[in-house]
Amino acid sequence: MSRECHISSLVVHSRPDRVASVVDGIGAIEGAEVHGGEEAGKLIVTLETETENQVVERVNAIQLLDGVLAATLVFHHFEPVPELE
Amino acid sequence: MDLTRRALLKAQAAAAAAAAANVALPAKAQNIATGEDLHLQWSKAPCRFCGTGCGVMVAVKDGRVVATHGDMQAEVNRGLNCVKGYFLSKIMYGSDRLTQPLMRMKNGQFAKDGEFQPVSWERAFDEMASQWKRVLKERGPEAVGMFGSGQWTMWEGYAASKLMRAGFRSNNLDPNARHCMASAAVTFIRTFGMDEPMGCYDDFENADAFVLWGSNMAEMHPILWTRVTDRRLSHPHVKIATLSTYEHRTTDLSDMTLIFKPGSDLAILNYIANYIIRNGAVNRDFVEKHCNFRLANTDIGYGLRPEHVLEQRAQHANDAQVSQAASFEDYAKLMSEYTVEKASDLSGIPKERLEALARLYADPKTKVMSLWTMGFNQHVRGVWANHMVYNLHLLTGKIAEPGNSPFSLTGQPSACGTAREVGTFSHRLPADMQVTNPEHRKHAEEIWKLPHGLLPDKVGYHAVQQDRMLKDGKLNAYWIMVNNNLQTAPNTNNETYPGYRNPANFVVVSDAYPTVTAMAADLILPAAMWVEKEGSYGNAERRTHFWHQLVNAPGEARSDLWQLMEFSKRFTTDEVWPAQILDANPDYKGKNLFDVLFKNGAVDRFPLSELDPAYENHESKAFGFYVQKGLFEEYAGFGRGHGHDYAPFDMYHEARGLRWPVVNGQETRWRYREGYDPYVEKGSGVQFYGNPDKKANIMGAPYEPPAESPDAEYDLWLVTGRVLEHWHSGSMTLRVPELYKAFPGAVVFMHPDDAAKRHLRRGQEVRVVSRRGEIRSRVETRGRNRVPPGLIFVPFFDASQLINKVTLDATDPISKQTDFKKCAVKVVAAAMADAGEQP
Amino acid sequence: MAAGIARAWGWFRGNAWVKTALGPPLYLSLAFLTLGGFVAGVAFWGAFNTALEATNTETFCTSCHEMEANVFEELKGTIHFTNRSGVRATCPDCHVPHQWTNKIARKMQASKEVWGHIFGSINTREKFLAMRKHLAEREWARMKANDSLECRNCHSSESMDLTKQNPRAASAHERFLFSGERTCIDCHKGIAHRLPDMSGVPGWQ
Amino acid sequence: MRRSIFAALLAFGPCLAAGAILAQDAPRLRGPDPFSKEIPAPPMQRQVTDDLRVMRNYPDQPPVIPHAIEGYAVDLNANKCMSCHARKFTEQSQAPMISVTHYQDRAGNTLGGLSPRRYLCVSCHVPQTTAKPLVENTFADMDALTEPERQPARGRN
Repeated sequence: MSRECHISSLVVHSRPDRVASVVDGIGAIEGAEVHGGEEAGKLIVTLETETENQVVERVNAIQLLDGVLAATLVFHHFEPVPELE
Repeated sequence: MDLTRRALLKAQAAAAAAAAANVALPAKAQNIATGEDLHLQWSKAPCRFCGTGCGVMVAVKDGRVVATHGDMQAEVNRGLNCVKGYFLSKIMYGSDRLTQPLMRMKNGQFAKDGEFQPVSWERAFDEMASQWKRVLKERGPEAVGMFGSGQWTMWEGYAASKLMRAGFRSNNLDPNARHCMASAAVTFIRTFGMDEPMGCYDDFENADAFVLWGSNMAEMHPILWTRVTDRRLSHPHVKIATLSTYEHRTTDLSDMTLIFKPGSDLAILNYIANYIIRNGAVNRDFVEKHCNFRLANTDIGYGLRPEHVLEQRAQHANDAQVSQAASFEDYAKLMSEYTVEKASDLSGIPKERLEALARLYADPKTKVMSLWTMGFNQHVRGVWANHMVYNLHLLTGKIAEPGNSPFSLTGQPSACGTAREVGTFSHRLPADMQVTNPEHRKHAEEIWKLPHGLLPDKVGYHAVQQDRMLKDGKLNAYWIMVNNNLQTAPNTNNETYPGYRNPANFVVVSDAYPTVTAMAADLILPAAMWVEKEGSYGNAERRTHFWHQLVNAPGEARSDLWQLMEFSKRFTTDEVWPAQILDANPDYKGKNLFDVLFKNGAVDRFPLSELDPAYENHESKAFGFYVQKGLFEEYAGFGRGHGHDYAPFDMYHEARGLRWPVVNGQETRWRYREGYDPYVEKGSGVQFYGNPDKKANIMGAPYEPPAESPDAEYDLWLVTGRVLEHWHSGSMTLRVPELYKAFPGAVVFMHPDDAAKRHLRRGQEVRVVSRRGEIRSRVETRGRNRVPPGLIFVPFFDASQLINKVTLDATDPISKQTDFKKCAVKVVAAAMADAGEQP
Repeated sequence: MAAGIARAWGWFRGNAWVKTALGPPLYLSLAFLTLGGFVAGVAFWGAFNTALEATNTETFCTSCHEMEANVFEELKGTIHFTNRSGVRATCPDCHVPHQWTNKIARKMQASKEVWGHIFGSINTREKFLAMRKHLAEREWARMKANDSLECRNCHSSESMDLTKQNPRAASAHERFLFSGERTCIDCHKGIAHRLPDMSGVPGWQ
Repeated sequence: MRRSIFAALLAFGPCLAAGAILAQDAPRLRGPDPFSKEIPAPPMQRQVTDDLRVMRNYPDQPPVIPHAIEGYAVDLNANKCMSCHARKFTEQSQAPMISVTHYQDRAGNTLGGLSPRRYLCVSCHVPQTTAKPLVENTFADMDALTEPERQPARGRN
């Protein structure tokens, strides 16, 4: 099976007082990146993974972080990765 | 996938999430990929298509719409769109967009038989104004008319209403919502004294049973159908019952499918009322406190031309709307005729299935949501059908509370907002007021700052009547906006087209694309559409939703609002108002109509500085004030404090729509119920406060047969309607390649036995012939719609297969809404016909 | 001419063999046993086959309301009813094996369907729908057991031309059908009639 | 540079369009000419069944279906689409898995399978026929606007 690249993004609602630790927690998850939204407590996070399962896993992992109220997937796109890349 | 592409996708992903969360991203995050301009500006807008009112997020880049997605924050759809909504980005970019006015000319002059030539706006309006003035002078205000739309923004409809009623003093203004929602709108007022549903979409998550009356929600309201299926599939006790004249995608997901003979829904509804009465399921307390009983005039004809034999024969063709006060016993006696046997005989549905349906309504523990659209409304007894379903909910008290909800779905994005609330029907003024009521006219004149006695008191021509009057030469200056009536009106070959080409008439069409209607006009005005202008729509659940202008219209295309207001500048009060009114009000003498109607101190109240600097606003910049805000705030003055309260203008640009009445910043989800509706007095529980006695009317009416039924020669029922992929006449969706390729042409859905009987095969070319006209189409015996023997379904989106040449122009005599669901046709092989066989 | 015939008839009746053959039934005549047995056999066999044939037609299958209003109605909208070349499948093509012994076995099973008809066990749409899963499972099991024999009467996997199939079908047939891993009915359920509740059916969710 | 070409196109567009309206015979969009004439019905179109993925116009566009779905059940009993596109069947079917967004319910919770609100696949995903578009659509996607040379030919008209 050829490799795929999955790009997805989510909005992570965080308890206002825990934003910093949530950002750290997300930073520790592979392929996850915080793009902003710290002031509003609504973090904009992108995920870069190789399978759909990983998307679900990571979303779950983020949901389980202390201080996270909800993690909502907004965007998901994937395409095959050419072998020679 | 190279790294730039990855970064690009990530930037898009982040932008989508930021837009959904309404979070502003730091600039660097929006431009991850260096050297590339990846910035997309995302803004909210409602969908351009049906009356559901889904929210979409629209991405703009370099002045063009480049992407859309379902708005996660929109309560209606929470991120979902149907296939049409997902392709909104492409509807404005058909390469044959109209970008310049086109006028029929010969030798440099307007000529009715001339060829279309591009002209300037100046030239177009000059000709149009001179035609209008000629007609007004020669024939008076009743010879001027306008056909609008439930696709107009609210302020466009409002401006049109002012221009027509106050400017030209004519009530010959009607929206295409007449073909779509009139039966529902009229019955709301007859029953509750106020238009529009008491419930809202939140009922979907609260009901135990959904009963669909002639509504194919899976195709026509796909996003609301996601809420129904969500409820059904995640709550096993929930049941869906679908009544229809054929099977379709909605019946596929229904627990009960009841296929009835066209028109017999009236008998089924009355049978259920009878069942409720006989089985002691009447909520006596509720009925005594909150309901009156009335019996409708019967034998009311079919809204055909008065000389038609069916009208001559009908006893109450001229007073169809009249009803008499009655008692519960009178009503029960009328209903007692509708036994299960009779309902089963008339409808063709087995008795057990009818009883199972009746039990859903009768069981006090089952919360029922009844849903209907065109099956009820496009019905020669559409008002009665609407009444009958309210009767069931009123008899059992299952109304105006979460999950118990008779709910009229709407067809067009602003059928509620523009056609009904703003009042663009030929009999209505804003906020449910009527042109025939002197108090209402006076109130409107005061708000509009107009002389007393100016507004005309006669109900204008409704949609079908406008076509007849054009043909008869009594309506001579006619302006059509945002709709394709020559494709969508009934019996078009005989009743619509002749009027457009009648040499006595000057017909103007404003549209974005060259439609069938535009091509039959004398002057075509290029229109801006959707996010090319700032707009507002009102959806089926009373939700008012705004959007900003996001891109500029191509070429010289202009919004309908600009067209209406700019055209008004061509007139002075002396030219359009009678001398006695001007003599009595000398201040108005010699005034420009634009100044009287729009620069009246109210509409021009808000300066350009109040515009959101992030967005363009063509009309406001053209006229020098915040046009949309001024029109909306003046209009809102009609309803505030009267149960039609709107929030302040600016609030709508923030919210994902708000459901009126909005009182103290709070929207209302369930009207007439204490605890939800601020207009209901404490301690009263329920008040139908639209009526003076605060009671709703239970209206008794019988079953009466359709205007035309199949016979030996015309042996099939014809039903016409929509398909999921195309919006109405297809002028937008046929130009989106993906949507066109999904459903590229109309077909005749036919039962395989009917095809075999006529020696027809799937895909064979046939002629669909009625007493009025014919089209050529092709037989489809498979696919999404499974019709019973004796009935065919032909969608109307295809301009090359104009099924409305075949349909009958019968209307509901009360609402004047057309019946597009019941007429008699025959289907013969096209090849045989070509070989010389006479039809 | 007439006289000649009468004479010949007289000779015929007078013939000893004929006398024996047509003699009074003191005992069963030999001719009866041989000729009559043969005739009866032919008649019975003919009738049996005629009956077998008659009950093996779509007209017979759809002569009862249950079949006509449910399964046959559903068949009309499918490719097995109308298609490019007009070769269509009738009920027995898919539901009655062509080979004699299997056919007789299926016919004996069918007596249960007659029973069902007489006692009205599926005489309404609701009852039919309630029974549909049971009925469908029986057919699936039968076709699974005989390696989709009835399908293969028309659709031979050896005769398939993969270049004429769409890529998706071609690869599925290559992987699952030609390898013997699956039989037709494993994947092609619900192609001629609508499906019952598929929860719990392998490959469905 | 591109901008100026675009502006030039816009300027010329109106004249061209006006001429084209008269010259072009497009009864599929504008009706028969004259209106009262009867014209033959276009043939019914074949389904696209080549199983080739079609590029999306933008990330949130639901992909179109590159195969026939005639007779596929999507009803209370069965969902044929999911026999290939459900996560657990994608290995044997080699079909794309439904997007992870399809696992979320209306409240945003992630579910173990297809969300009931997404059950009716054909509301958003439509098969295509081989019909040729009646008129060109000039929509340009976000990439095309920045790098026109990277824009591949779209669709399979």
